[in-house]
Amino acid sequence: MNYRSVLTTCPYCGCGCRFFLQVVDGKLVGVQPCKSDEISQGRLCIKGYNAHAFVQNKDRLTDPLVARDGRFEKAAWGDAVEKIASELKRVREKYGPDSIQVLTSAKCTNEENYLMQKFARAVIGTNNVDHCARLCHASSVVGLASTFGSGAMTNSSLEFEDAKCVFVIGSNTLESHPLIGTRIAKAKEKGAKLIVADPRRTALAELADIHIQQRPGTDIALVNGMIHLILAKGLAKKEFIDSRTENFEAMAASVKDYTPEKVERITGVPKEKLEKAAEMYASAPASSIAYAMGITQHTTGVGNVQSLANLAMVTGNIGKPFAGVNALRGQNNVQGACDMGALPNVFSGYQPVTDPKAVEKFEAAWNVDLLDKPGLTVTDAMNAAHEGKIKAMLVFGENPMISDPDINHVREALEKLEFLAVVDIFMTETARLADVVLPASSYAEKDGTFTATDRRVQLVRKAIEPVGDSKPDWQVVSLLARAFGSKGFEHTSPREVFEEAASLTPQYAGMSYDRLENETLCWPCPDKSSKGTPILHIGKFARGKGLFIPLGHIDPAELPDEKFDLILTTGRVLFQFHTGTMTRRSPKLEREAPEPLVEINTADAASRGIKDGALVKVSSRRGEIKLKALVGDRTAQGVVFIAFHYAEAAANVLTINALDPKAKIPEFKVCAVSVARA
Amino acid sequence: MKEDAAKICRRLLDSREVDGVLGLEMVGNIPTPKVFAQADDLGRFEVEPVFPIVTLLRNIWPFTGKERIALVVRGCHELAIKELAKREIVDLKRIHMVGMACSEEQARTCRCLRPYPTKTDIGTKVKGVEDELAKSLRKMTLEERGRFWEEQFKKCNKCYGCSENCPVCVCEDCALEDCAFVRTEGIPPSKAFHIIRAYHVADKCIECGECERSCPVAIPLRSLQRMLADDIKELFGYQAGMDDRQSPVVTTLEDAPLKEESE
Amino acid sequence: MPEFEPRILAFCCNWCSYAGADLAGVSRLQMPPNIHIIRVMCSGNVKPEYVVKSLVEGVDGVLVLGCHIGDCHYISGNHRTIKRFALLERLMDDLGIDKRRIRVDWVSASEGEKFQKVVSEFVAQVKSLGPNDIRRDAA
Amino acid sequence: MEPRIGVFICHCGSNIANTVDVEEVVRYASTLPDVVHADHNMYSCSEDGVGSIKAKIKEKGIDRVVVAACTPRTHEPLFRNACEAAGINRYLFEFVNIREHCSWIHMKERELATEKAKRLVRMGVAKVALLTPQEESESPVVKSAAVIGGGVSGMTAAISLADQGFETHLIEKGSELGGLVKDLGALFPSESTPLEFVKTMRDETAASGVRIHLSSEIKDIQGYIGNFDVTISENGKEEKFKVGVVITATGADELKPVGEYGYGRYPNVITQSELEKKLAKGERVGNTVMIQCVGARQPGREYCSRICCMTAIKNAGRILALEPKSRVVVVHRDIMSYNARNEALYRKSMEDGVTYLRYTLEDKPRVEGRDRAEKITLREETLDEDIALPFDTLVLSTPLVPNPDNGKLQKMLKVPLDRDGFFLEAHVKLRPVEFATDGVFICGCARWPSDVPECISQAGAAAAKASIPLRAGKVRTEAITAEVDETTCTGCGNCIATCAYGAISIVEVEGMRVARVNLAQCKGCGACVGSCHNGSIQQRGFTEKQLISMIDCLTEGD
Repeated sequence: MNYRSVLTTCPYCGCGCRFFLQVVDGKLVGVQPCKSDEISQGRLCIKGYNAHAFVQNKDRLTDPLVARDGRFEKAAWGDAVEKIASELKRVREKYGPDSIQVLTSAKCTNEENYLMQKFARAVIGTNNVDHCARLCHASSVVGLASTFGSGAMTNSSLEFEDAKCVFVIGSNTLESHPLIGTRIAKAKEKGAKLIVADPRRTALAELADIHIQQRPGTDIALVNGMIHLILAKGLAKKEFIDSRTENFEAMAASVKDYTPEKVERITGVPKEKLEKAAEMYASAPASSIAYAMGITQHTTGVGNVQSLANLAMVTGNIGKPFAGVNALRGQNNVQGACDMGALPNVFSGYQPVTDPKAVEKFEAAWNVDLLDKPGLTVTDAMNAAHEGKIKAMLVFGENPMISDPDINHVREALEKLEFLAVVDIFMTETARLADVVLPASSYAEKDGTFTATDRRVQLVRKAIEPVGDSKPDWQVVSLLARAFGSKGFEHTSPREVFEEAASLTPQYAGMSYDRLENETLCWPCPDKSSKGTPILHIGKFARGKGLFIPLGHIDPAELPDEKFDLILTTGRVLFQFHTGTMTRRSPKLEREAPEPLVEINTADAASRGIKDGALVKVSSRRGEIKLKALVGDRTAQGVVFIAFHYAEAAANVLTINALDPKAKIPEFKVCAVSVARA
Repeated sequence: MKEDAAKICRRLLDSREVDGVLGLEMVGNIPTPKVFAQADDLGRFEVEPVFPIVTLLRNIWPFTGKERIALVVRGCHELAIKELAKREIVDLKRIHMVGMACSEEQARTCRCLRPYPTKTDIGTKVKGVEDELAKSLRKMTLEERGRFWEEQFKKCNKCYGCSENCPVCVCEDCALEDCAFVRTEGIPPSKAFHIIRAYHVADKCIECGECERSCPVAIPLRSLQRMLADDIKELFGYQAGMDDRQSPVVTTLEDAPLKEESE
Repeated sequence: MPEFEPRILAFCCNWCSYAGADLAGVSRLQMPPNIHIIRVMCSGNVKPEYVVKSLVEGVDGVLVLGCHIGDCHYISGNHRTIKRFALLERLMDDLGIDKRRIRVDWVSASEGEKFQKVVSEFVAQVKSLGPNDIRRDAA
Repeated sequence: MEPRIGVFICHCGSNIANTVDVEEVVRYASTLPDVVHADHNMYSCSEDGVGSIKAKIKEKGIDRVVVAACTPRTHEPLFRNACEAAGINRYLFEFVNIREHCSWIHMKERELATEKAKRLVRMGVAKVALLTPQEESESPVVKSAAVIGGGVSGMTAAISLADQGFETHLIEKGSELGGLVKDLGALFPSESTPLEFVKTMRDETAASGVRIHLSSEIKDIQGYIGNFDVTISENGKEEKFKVGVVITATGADELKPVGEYGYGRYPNVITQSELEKKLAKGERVGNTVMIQCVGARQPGREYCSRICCMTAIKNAGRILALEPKSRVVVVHRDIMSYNARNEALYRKSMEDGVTYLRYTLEDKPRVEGRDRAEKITLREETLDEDIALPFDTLVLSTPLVPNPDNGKLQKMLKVPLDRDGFFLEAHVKLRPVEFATDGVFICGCARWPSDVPECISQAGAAAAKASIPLRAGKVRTEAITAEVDETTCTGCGNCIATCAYGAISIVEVEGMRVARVNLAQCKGCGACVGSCHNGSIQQRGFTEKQLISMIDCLTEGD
């Protein structure tokens, strides 16, 4: 018996739990929690315990596949890579480099994302590189950067447990970020006040002191209402506002008419509740805001985030322990993918492509000419493909056929492409449309780093050999680059890639694999002596002074009408993850949540003659799906909820491709639907 | 202590009394599970009182073939191994237990009644510690107890850590995962989850407290198990791990009479 | 408000208690209609998990009826029944759940009257306890 | 494929229909999932009723049937046969009892009874949808038998089996055949002496070809119907043989009532069997008092030994025949002269001059004497005063008590004993000479104190029953048995400890230890299921899923 325990980082959400993969005779047999891990402290969620389950699944892609006459045929690596390179070159020659879009993946390591964006920029010659952060926290990156100067979670995950008040808004934390959610639950047990604002009665809401059930898409009004009350009651931290921020007066003026009565009209939240919440949040010695996609996935996503920044600054809850504005990032490495510059407008470390100095720096490092014009986002790219402006896509580990809004539109867009290559571990719904599919290795088969939601960089370690003939994405990118004849992709290990990335990324400059062997580091970690920075904006905001931004309520893009009379809001369930490629192949997870359900309020169900468990049809202007109804009071009247994991009834068939103008994030959380018996 | 343990393990390996030592090795600052095959590997050997080493032993046991395995056991580990051996899930003949007593402080943290193994090779035995929470729960009225657990179970996010890490929760395919008994309806799970889990381990729970330590929301499951162990003792005169006989729950009244009729 | 009519489940073993229930029927012994019998071959077949599930999901009371100890058609199936449920009842008590919603009793094939008595008493008891409050969402 | 369920609700004339709104139940049933046909019959069990069910099965392509009528305990086979006749597996049938368990016990509550009947039907439909076809399988039977105990019962059974041509082993602990009878003084009312009787039987036994094992002890019995391995030690030498069936005829012993009424202290206080020996030798006993129920029908030993009264009547007659001048008084609590022949003998005994007096348990006779017992004093009920009865001999009628070896044998055969220590048959009326465990039979005093004619008839019955599998050479095993999912079983052994029939054992499959059920031994009680924590063992026809589907009918709304 050859037994090994390999410490690595969880591939699911952004909590960043580390655990031991259990390997016996070269096979993964289980997951053992790690008691010395700071985040998990020897505890995991059900996904963590099952994080080994999908790795050796029989569905894993094991060979490169090339589509011929509508069927996939096995191909040699060399041939498949050559095919991709020649097709991309052909398209580049014919339509120019900006006709090609590269989608990287928040599932992949920092090293891989670094190489992918480098490949797009330095090899193909386009800034058209983006990833699914667009769909989750683009609003945070824009919103927090504009107010604080840095688009990341301000405090560390560890601090929730000792906060005196936690205000959770638009986050189903116990399900989507279980090990952060449980810390919040423990904080509550230690005496902290817990306010949960969510249109759904989530498990965390059940534990809350106050559960605010606002109408979807009315968050700015809600937060403005709170700020209005805080100012009116004299609970604002004047000293902090004066010394650390600017533009307060404009913001104060903007909330002036957000009286509790008006807020109640917009949000449906009783004013007593609003008052209690405002007081609770403002009077605690340290109040922490945790938010997620309930805030960001709106046409007002950036505004929503900015309003939370306003709230935190008014009460001085920023730049100190157990407080902050904490964007909970949904993917294991969505923070890292952004850090590594897998975004159309920035190089790694958020160095803008429009900044000549940054361009110069990267041109020098990479020894190529670079563009200074931002590229296309995921959402823009789909539209562009639909319009015939994007002709080829190279997709690493993303599955827009489930994850993107208005899937029918996505399908049309992808079908219009002249060439689509997908690199993934499973045959995803997107891969099925591809011309070439390359088999990637999973997290358990490679080394690298993930950056957790609280900017914590942690090692990923190889536990087993790549399954089948798959290869880690970093090697795939190298192969592609070499097929283009490009230099700069000669790394022999992720360690070497990390060294290059860290040398060009100021936040990571002080990090190295040697250090990460023994510690986890929250960026910014500017030099070797730095211990990392768990709390941002202490003493000074990244942008200097915190900027208050005046905001007002704007209706969502689509509101219920006579025909489509209910609001659909989408989200996750604890047991599944994103498009389900991994969790749905983990038997214990799939068993917990095997089928899509539409949660509907008892009254709405009764008026439509829908019984619990009955098959129903949910329709929007963009399509319809059939699934079973879960009747209860988890959602408020007028609101239905569908988890988006399920291809057989993909919620994103229904969602609207309406974007926040700045962040380009789609409004997954609000669209109008009708529900009827099927 | 750690050095004493390593010394004994080194001797066991050198003398080929065992083929491997299941234990922890310091990798960086993280104690990492490992099977030490050579005495020379024991340089960074580590002992950690609360590591669920028996769960690990159980998980790798089917792969061990004929290998003889040594491990450092605390009082609870020893009893857990005995319960597993009773069910022939592990084979005592191939297991060498190096007994280690827990410190007073550890006993307090664990609310442990028996913080030492029968044969203590390392350390000195200290007195057991009562579970005050279990005591106070007993004193509550039925309604108060009901409310207490209601509040606790509300926090549960169904990670299954309590059963995943339990050394004696042995089923491959757990009944709790089967929607038949505990409906898959998201979180928190119904009370059936907690009742069935406790019921299933009741007659083999050796009160290591791993269920509670593994719980991300700190449900005091240890105290529940404490109460249940008392119940079993009262009903059947039986103590898991301490008694060599079969679990009284599965035998006839002749073999193990009920001490007290429930009516 | 109409009187609370509890829903009660009874597991009856094929050989004794089910036959006892049959005899009660043949003898036209009247009893409250709250009881629903599930026939099993032996009370030893009744997993405590069934009872837990029933109560947690809203059945108001569960009867488990078998042969008298010593009379089990399967020799000693009911020995297991009595022990399992003794343990389950203790566990429920530890968790603050009213164990009076469960009753384990023995009814022989010749005890139609005892069947009637057990059912009537149990229905009355569950009525006095009121609707099942074990269910999570009942709070 | 979706199931196609047919539901048939029975009026049972007015028995059901008077209380339950049958049409309403039919209407409700037709709305249930997978129900393709719902119907009602005046009498489902009538030829017409069964005929129409069969016809509907074919017409509507029904593949599962629910009948809601009376009790499955009487009518299930009928409808199963109907299903089979109509071409569907007989186990795809579920019986819902809405008569005994509904209409007859809620006669004044039509509305609630109808609602209940609907729920019961719903439960039945939920279960039937999940049923799977079952087959009864066969296992071979070794054509030989073992009879344990060489008394009258054992010899009779052995002769009967041997005469039918089956190899038969008769195993006797003592050095000669004959059991209790060989020590009797007389057989009553037979003319032949016990010795003659026993000799005849011994000769017959030998002649029939029975293999007689004397001075033999059972060391071990393992196996199940058709395939038992018996190990005996015959005169200290071990012998093994295979048999298909086992008949238990281990008999019983007379209680020696030491300490009661001066027994053991006075030489003239003796038991009935001691009396028989004296009478056989022609000894005179003089005036005699017999006390019945000594050591029986009292706390600690509550049963009636049944045969002692007739023994007393017999021996009283014999005393009078030998010594017409002697006075014989029988002091009793009740005379157990069951059946007409015995009743006539009792009457005749009274006519012959035997006096019968009653005593009560609360007021037992008292014995007085010095070197010998001289008289008893008892409260005469009708006179309501104490009377003294002097005697020469005091005879105590004591019960037969179980063979002390029963406990050992019970464990080997996996059969039960009753609380008194006698073997317990499967059913007192329906299966009086069989055990719940197939292939093991019982006769004579091993079950219950019996007189010679009873022993002979029971032995004949046991042999007849035992010959059924022997003649067939095979047995059909239960269809409703337990089965193990070996992919999920952890081999924890709970089920093994729980099984009363020893039907489950651990086997190794691909290096993993898992439980396996021997279908020939499994009786289908499902107790093992109750002990399995992860549902790896399931009972066919009563699986977790099936039972839970029924529970769900009660937890979900109507």
